[in-house]
Amino acid sequence: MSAILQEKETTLYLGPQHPGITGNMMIELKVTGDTIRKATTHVGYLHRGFEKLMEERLWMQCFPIVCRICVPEPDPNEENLARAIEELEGREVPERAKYIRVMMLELSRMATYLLWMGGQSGSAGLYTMPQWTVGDRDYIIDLFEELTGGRVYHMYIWPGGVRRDLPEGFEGRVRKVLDYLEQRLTDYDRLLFENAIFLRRAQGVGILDKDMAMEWGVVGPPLRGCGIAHDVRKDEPYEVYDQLDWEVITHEGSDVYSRAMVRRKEFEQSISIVRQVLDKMPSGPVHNPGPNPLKWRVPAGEAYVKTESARGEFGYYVVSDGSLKPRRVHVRGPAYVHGVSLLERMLVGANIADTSFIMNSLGTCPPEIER
Amino acid sequence: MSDTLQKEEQIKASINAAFRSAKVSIQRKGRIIVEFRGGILPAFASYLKEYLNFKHLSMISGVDWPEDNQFELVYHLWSYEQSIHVMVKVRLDREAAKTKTLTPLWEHAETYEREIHEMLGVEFEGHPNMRDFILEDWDDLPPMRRDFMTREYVDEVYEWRKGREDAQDVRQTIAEQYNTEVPNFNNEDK
Amino acid sequence: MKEDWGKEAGNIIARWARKHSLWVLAYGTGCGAIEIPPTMTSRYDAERFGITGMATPRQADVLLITGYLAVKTLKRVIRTYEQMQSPKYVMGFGSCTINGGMYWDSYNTIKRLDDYLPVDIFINGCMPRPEGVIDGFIELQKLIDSGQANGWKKYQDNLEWYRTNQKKVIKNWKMPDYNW
Amino acid sequence: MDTSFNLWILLMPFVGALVGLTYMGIGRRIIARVQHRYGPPIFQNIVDVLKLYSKKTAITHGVMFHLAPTLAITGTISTLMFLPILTGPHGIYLFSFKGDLILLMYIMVFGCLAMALGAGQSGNPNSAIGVSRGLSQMVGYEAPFVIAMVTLMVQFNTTSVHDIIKAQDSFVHWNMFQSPFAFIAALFAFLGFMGNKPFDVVIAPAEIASGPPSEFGGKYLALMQTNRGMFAFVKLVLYVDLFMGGAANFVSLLAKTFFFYLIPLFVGIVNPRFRTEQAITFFWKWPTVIGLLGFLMVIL
Repeated sequence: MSAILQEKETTLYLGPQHPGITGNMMIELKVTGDTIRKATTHVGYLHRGFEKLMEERLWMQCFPIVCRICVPEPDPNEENLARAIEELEGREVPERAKYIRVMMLELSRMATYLLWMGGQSGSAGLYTMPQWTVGDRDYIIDLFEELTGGRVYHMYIWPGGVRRDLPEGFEGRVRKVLDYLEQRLTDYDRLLFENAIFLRRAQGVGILDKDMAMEWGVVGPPLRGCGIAHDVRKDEPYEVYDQLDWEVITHEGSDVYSRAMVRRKEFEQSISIVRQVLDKMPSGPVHNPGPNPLKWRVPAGEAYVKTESARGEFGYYVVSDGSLKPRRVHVRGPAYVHGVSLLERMLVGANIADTSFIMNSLGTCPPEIER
Repeated sequence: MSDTLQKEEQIKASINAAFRSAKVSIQRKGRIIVEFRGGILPAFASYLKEYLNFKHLSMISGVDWPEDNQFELVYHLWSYEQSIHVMVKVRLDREAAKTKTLTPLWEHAETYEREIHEMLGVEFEGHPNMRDFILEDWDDLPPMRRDFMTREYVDEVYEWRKGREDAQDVRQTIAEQYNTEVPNFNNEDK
Repeated sequence: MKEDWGKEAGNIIARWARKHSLWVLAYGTGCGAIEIPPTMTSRYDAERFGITGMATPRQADVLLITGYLAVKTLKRVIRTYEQMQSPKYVMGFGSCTINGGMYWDSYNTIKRLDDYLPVDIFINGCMPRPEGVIDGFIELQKLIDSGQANGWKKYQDNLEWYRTNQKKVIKNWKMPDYNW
Repeated sequence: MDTSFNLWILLMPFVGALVGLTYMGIGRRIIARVQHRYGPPIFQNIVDVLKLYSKKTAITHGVMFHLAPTLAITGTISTLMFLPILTGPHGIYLFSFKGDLILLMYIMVFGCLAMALGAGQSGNPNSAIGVSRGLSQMVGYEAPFVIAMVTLMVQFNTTSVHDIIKAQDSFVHWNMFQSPFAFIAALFAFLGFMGNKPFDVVIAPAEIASGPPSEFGGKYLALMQTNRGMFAFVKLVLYVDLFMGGAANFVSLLAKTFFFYLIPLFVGIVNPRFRTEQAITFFWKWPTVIGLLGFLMVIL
């Protein structure tokens, strides 16, 4: 039976309804036996026309929209748009607000990594891990909810600072969650990162060549998983990242395992960054108010800002013509390259069983590809 | 100020020396804007990539300027070594928007160009694979053009639910549909 | 008379079993899909109520429309829905399925889900919390118990109307015909 | 041919299915506890099957597709019929006879093959890939299983399950302890049989939807789930008969089978799945070597 299938080329549609696909997209695979010969991605199932909608909205009304661009990790989007507007306006941000922003970004990075750990191990069939990590992620989500009122979408970072100050005793609760997560990491290590079968499945699978990674514009953990130390937080420090003590984490190997290890170590590092932020946080105002949002005109000009999200560089190109509404907001999600052209290339020659494994390790996120 | 912008000035000088038609301006530290008018874009891009080490193509944006009757394509390039971001702007005629593809230089430019083709209607000569990207069976104006009115399109194609346009309570409509009472969401009567 | 009694007993058992075993199709159609993992995993644990994910439409009972539907997805969703075996239920999740939500003027998303598919229950919110989702499931169980969750019958009876609506937004209608 | 014999023949498939499905429900509950949650009610799987029977079913893919679940369940019931369930004074032997071990080894595969044929006709590529994976993996775990069986046959010089049970008259004479190498080899094969992680390549959801049953829904799936429960029971009873000296009453049967059910369950909770070729290599390496070692010890 398998000998017959070896010779015949089958077309296999993974998605859009398929449990192995991260989100709503489709990969059309040409398969002989268990080996993939050709992969074609089809995206657009989540297209909402955000960039068009933003041209129809006031500047302030754009904030509820941008956070919906990347569903698992909305904060880098808000941060990007807020920073772009600040750059255009030349508005100052209070020091305390900068620290709170870094804390938000790092907490959201941790939440995303927890979700990713679940996805990566779920795609390999280890269902205990998602149950643990997604459950633990809810502790971070609870912090978000207390601070911002929203579980998933926060709309917390806005031009000139953040929406509200930390509530009473919030710092202590953050520290408690950090301690808990740090202690849980040993469990995760024993269950996933040191699991013999996981190592066997992950090592040597989904190799991304070093030169190719540079050439193709790969960003984030996949790039650092090739041993190349690039991180927007170091290359072009924003907020207060240059005043904190941390290193860019890299891992040699270029395979699924090294990407997993980069993420795992960055998770640990994020805990330490949040702790530093809490230690150093100054007091003072958290918002530098601007004009009435209904009559708010942003000076004409353009700005490109970027933020390191959990999956890599998030870039926003914002053009203003001096009117009440943005002229153009163009979003570059990290998955834009990872999810379409790079994935098509990397899947060739891979085993069908590894498709969703590789997808997860690249951090493909369809909503930010099509927006 | 001058010594902090040293790298930027150097790049500006070398671009000006090689390509006369490029107008270079420094926006701020780490941001250079190049307005490229006329000449061959792939040659300029490969110059930036090979000689000035702008290896990373971040994205290609398309901006519509109907008042000038032009499209503006913005190529965002990033140099890992120098931490500088260059925006190369190319203006195209809105009626016959056509330019050369950059896929020989960056293979992943393919997706960006496909998107711009679909969203603005710009033709890319020599693009290997110009199939549908995001939209399916789209036969209206390309949606990212300024003269495409999304409100009018929506009014024409989709049905509004009663309550959206006349400020009626949506719960009322749903309750009527199911022949049930409107659920009470106030906790006052408890 | 006796036959009726047997049929009635069978119906009661069937309704009871359907109510306590809701298999949800694993299809994240929109951004609401991000609240499904918390609902299914250890904190909220929807499996307590017999709610589990299923990989293929043939085996699923509940089609959860998690948020807005782009026209391109709508086509696939209709096809998925028609592959499911009756009785089947559709759950509209989030405000975007009710009236377009915050995508009310987007050219690519549908505004009213119940024009295209028979929706048995809506959960409002953007996005609904996991508690809200579970509450929606419990409401659905009540509807099944009282025999009101018969959207699939409505779809079969008013197929013409639904098809007209569907074809209005899906320009290239190339889909196989199904017999139920 | 007395009445109790006839009664047991009628009842046994239902008992088997109920016990198997309940074990699965308990298994889901145990898994849930490991995963820090409550989990479904114990009888959830039975409710699921009832619901599936109550569904309207309209899927057409050809004759073999319709027949497959029925054939599979026939295969399982016939396997069950040749299996001694209880021993001792109130034994339930059903149709077991001399030489039944070879017959069992043969007809146990029958259900899987019927499923393979049906899934192959469903036209879904996921099913086809699942079937080819299943057959490849079967090649893997059949090797240690057959070696273990042959070892037992040579050791007791019989091909009757009944005789093997009789030889294990006391706790210390259980084959678990008497021929540990064969037991270990058979245990690894058992992990493959049960299709739990790390050997669930056949139904791997993240890779090939749900594998061979992708196109089966409604009543077909109900039959298949019943079959799955019953088949789990058959395998458990066979292993109890072969390695734990059978059971004299239902309480000890349930205790012993549940012990065997827990082994693949606990392995499955903490491990991801192998790829197909990794699974086959795994089976052909250690379990086969250990099995051969045991075989050599018996011969020499």
